[in-house]
Amino acid sequence: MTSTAEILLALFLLTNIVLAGTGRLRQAIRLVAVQGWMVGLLPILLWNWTDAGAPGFRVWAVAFVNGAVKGVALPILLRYAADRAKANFELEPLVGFRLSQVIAFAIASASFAIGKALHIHETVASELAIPVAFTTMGTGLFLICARRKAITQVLGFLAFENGIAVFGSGILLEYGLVVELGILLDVFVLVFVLGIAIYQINRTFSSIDTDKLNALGDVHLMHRHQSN
Amino acid sequence: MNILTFLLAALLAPLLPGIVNQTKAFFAGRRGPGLFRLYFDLAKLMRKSCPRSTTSTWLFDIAPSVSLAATAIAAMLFPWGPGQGTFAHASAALFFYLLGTGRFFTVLGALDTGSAFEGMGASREVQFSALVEPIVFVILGFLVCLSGDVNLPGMLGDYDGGAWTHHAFSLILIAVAFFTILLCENCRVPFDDPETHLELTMIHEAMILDNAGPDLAFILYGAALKFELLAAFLVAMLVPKLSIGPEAKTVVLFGGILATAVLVGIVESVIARMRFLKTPQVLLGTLMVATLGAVLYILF
Amino acid sequence: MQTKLLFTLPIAAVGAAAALHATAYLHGEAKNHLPRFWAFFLATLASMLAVVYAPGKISFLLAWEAMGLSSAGLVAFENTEKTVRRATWIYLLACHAGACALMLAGVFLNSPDAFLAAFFCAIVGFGLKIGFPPFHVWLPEAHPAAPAPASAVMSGAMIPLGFYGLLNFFWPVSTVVPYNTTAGLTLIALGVAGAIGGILFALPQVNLKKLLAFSSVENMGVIAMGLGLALVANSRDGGSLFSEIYVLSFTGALVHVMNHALLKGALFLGAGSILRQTGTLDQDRLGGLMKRMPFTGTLFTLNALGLAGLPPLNGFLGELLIYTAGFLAVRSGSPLLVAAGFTVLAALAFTGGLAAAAYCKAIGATFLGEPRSKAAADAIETPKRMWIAQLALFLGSVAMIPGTIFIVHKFANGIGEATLLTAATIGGALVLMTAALVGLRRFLCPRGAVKPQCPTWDCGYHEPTARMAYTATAFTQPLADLFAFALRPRKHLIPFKGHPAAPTDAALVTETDDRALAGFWRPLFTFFARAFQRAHLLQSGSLHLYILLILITVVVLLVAAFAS
Amino acid sequence: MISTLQKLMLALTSVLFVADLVQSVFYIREADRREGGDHMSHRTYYVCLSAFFGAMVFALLSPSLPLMWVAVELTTLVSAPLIAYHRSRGALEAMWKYLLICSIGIGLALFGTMLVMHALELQEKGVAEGCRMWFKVGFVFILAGYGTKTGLAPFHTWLPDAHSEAPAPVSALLSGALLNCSFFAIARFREIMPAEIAGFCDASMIFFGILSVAVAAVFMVRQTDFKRLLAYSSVEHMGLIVILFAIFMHTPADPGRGVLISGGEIVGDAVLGLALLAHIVFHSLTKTMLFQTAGNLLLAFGTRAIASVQGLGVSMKGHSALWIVGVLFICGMPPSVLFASELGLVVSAPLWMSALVLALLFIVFAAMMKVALAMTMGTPVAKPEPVPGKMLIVPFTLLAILVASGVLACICISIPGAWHN
Repeated sequence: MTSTAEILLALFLLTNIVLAGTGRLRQAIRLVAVQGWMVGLLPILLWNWTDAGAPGFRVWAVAFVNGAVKGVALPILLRYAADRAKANFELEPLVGFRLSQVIAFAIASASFAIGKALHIHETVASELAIPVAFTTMGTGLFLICARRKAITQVLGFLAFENGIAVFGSGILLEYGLVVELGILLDVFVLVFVLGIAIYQINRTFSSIDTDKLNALGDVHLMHRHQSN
Repeated sequence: MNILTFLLAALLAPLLPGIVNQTKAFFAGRRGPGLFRLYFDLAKLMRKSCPRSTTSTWLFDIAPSVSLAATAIAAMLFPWGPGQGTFAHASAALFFYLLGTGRFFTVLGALDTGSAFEGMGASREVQFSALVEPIVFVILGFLVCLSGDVNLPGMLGDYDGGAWTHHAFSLILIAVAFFTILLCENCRVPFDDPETHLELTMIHEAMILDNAGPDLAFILYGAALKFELLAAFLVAMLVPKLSIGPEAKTVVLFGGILATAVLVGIVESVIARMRFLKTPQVLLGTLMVATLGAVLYILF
Repeated sequence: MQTKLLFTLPIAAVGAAAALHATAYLHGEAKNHLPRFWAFFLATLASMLAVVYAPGKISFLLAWEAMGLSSAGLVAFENTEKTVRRATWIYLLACHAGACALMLAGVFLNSPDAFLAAFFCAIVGFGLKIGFPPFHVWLPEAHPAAPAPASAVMSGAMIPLGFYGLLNFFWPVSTVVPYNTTAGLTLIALGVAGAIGGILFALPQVNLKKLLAFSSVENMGVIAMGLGLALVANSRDGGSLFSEIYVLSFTGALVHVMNHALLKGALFLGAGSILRQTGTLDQDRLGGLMKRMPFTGTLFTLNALGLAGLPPLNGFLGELLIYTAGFLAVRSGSPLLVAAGFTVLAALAFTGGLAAAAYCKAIGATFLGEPRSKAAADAIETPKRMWIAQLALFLGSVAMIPGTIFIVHKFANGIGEATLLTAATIGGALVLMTAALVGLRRFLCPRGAVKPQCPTWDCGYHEPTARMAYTATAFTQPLADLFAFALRPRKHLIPFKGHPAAPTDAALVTETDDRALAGFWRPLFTFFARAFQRAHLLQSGSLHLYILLILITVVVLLVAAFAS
Repeated sequence: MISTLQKLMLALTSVLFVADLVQSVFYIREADRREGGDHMSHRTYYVCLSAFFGAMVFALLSPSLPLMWVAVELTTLVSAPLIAYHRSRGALEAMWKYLLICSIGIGLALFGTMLVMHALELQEKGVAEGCRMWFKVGFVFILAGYGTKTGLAPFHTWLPDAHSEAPAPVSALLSGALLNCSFFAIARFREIMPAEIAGFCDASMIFFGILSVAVAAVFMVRQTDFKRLLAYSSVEHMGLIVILFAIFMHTPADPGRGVLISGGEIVGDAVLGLALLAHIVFHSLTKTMLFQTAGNLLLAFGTRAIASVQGLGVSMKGHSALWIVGVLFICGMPPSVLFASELGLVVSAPLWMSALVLALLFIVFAAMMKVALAMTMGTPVAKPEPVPGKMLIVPFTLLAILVASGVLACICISIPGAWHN
């Protein structure tokens, strides 16, 4: 059943690979915003229109809030934090962009392998949703590991969350409206808090480079304590 | 009868150093001090006073007495024959540990003076005796195997003469080991030379530098008695049950003691004192010899 | 029940004597420290009794841990000293490791076919308390660190409780005969190593309490040899001879427990008296105390004589029982038993010789000769109750002579009883004979026996000083050198100062560390500590690394999930 | 079991919250006076602290699995500012790591929740073959996700930083209450796993449990910071709790050994069940007491370096007693209840596991005792500025509770057959 949803999922996969190769902060934020829009669209596109009729209020509401929070509010928040922190526009990778892209591709392949291994039941809206979700989560986590700046890590985290959301839509999980909005709210507040944290870190360290945030290991502390 | 033989042994003891010295004199072509020299010496010493160092304490006072008492009691345990000794159930361990008590006090008495020489002698004494102990007990174990008896009177010579035909090799090894111990314990050449009169080179004599009068007499007599005891032990363990009766064995015993004294004299005449550093090595060798004797006996 | 009583007696006796001693020993301590001492002291005694009378395994374990903890409080009493801190740490580790091994032993004991595993765990667990090599490391550390009354209780009464545990949990031996040979041989091997090793290391120690601590290792080794011989004899089935060996060596071991408790307790109290009066335990700085502290000195000498296992005191009787068992074993005809018998005989004899040497040195260097320091020269006799405590313990050990005969009479008639009776009689004879000879001497030269007249003969040298006397180190140097391959003494020469013609201050210092600590445990601990420290790099502070770790673990888990 | 756990943890969390709230009143003021600098307003602090408590209660009481997720996520959000109470570099860094690592963990947990929900859905539809794999993968993510917040190695990396940088009452609450709540989440998921994959779940829990104890042991050796030491000790104890729980789930109830009955229903083996519950409760209480003591020491000495805090026995007697007894208790020396629970673990676990756990616990003991003795014994190297006596009220109260219940527990376990009731 090739549908618009599957096209969307394919595009989603593509955003991940592009995200892995992006060197610009603004572009990365924009990509994550696009992902957010797609996450918002997905429940509606995956909806079985022919059998189930028009989706109810719940689906619309979740789709709307998802798109609004992940596609609009959070990117704006991030861009604001980046501006306030006077972050450099470069992403400063620990792993090169080309290699990152290769790794993202590898993650995608592995995800499809896992998707195959899981017995996907026919109730799942789209077989593609699960591998794409895995890929997105994997890429997000990889970006957290592979990029130096604190703000990029938040970005990676957002991608990771998007992956989870894709999965949720893909397997048509129904939590109930309150829960789903609660989850969204949590993510929103989390990113908000992260943003504040970045702001404060920037103020205290005059940089949001997480390399500066490596002072609290056992090894460093030992040297510090011994020199006391 | 037993009491009589014990008294005979007690009387005989001071003769043995005389025999040794006379043998040595004979080999050296000298006339020697005479067989009964020690009797005269003892008599003389008993009349003298015993001056004592200001450093010393009561330990110094009683050390010679304890030492002699321990040796004398050990002598009482020994089955001089004929018949079983007074203490039929005296353990061989008790016998040697009594000598140990004597030594313990001799050493303390020596240390009590605070003299460097006596400390040196005491140090060597405890070193050598510690090395001798395991040899003694391996030999005792062998004797237990040989006689099947765990008590001192039974252990000594209470075995069939057949052992000599079957296990002569083991017996000779054990005898050699015990003779070595005898030399070491009694501070004879090659372990110690009582006649150098150079404090640095002596063991036993160095320990008693400060003793005089009756104390010295006790010590000298005790040393002679100990010599006799070990010689008697050696003889008694080598002589099996004799068909001609226990009286004959007593005669053999006393004859053997005298012969051992002569043998010691000969040994002292033909070899020189070795370096102290060599002693542990020799004692280790002796332990090997004794163990070998015991093992061969058990295996064959 | 009888073993319970047997192990209660030392606790009561040494505990009471140590308490009496402590009232004077702690006199100089700050007032507010005293409650701490007494709390831990009483807790130690109480928990020791609890160990003996624990009704079940878990309560035993609890009491065991409590005993370790409360005595650790005693070890840590002088809490500002650095060495004390180290000793406390080592002691606590030993206690805890022991408890862990005991827990495992208990678990093994539940499965019927794991008896031997349980036994080995118990050997480790109890061995850490008893001080089997190489688990004895805490003894020479903790004993010098603890206040003397505490060391007396710990060494005299607490250490042997390890044997109590072994007896209690592993001695229904007749039910598990097939294992007895292995168990017995293990005990003999540990006993031989402990006895010879312990006394060899005791020999060169200059710290008096360290010497006593190593000597405890030796005594525990002797007890282990006795028990091991009993087990091996028990495993050869049938025959009254075997049961006779069993009974004799077993009784000998138990009698030695008592002797060691009383005498070692008294010796530690004596060491405590010396420390209190002189401020040092360094034997090279003591000397001449027999004149200054006659009661302490005399009692120390007598107790040492007993513990060296020499007649006429009771220390000998315990060893005699084991010797007799050894003789019987040698003639038993069972090859294993013969070998075991010879080993025990030779090892016991060697240990006896070395023990005599070690105690001669301790007495000689501490009490005899001239004082080697001002502290020793100024020492005075302790308050009465300090030496009364030692006297009581000594008298207790004398009273044990009929006690020993009674015990042997009850369990082992025949050879054992007769041998023992003879030995006791001979002991009495020795005392009488000595008295007679001393009387004779007094009769022959009444003046000389009363009053010293002259300085020590020193080869014509006129002014003998304490510096010229043989030191403790020098006394044991030949033996220490002979066994240098095992002892590894560290010698360092302090070069002389001043003009070569008139050199001053030169000295040769010899220190003998515990090889098990210096050669095994410390390198082992250091190795692990270093390796662990290297692993600390994982927690270097890099957030990227942390998240990568999570990622990798999740992937591995997923693979595992799919694979299983 | 879960309902028992729930009730117990609710009570425990409340007690700890009260204890830490009271201690906060003293601590915060004293800390401000001494350290000064930039810090969060007191009002925000108390709001966050209360919200933290509320979120934990919410997590424990939440009716559904996703709601529980929301609640656990909330605990992260409201406790993060508490860690950075002092806006120092270290505190901010710790907060950042806490936020990020826990968020990732919680993200994984969300994913796991979804998988399990889907699996449950499939199970309802009767797709037995398919749902097993979903359960399995779901549990993997749950374990990794909630395991991060529980502080299981190797997901524990945030824990030493956060615990050491946070103000003492917060560290205590993090360690005593938060870790338990996350463990509760794992336990809840484990309960609904189908029987066919129970083996995999228990094996993986035991693996992470042992790994946690091992990692904690490794990092406690030569530790130079006493608050970090306590943090690693929490890792160790969460490992033990997880091991205990896994074995408990794995051991069938045997009436011969005694069973645990909850709500009229046999839920499992009595020894292990009681050991688990006791371990959770008394680890929290002991750790709270220790963290509060550590906080006082930090204020008095102005440093967390072990090398600078020596001779407490001379300079601060009360704290010295608290510290040494606390460390002994946390190491499971009697009369600590933890001794009983660890004994329960050892006697019930397979032999190899008992031996391994005992060996690791020995390393922990060695490392902790070295530090505890170094701090309490010896002569002081720095003169502390003593803290007011009222800061000792809460730790000493806790100590009294611990000793009393420990003695009681030891008496109970030493009565033969006591387990059977």
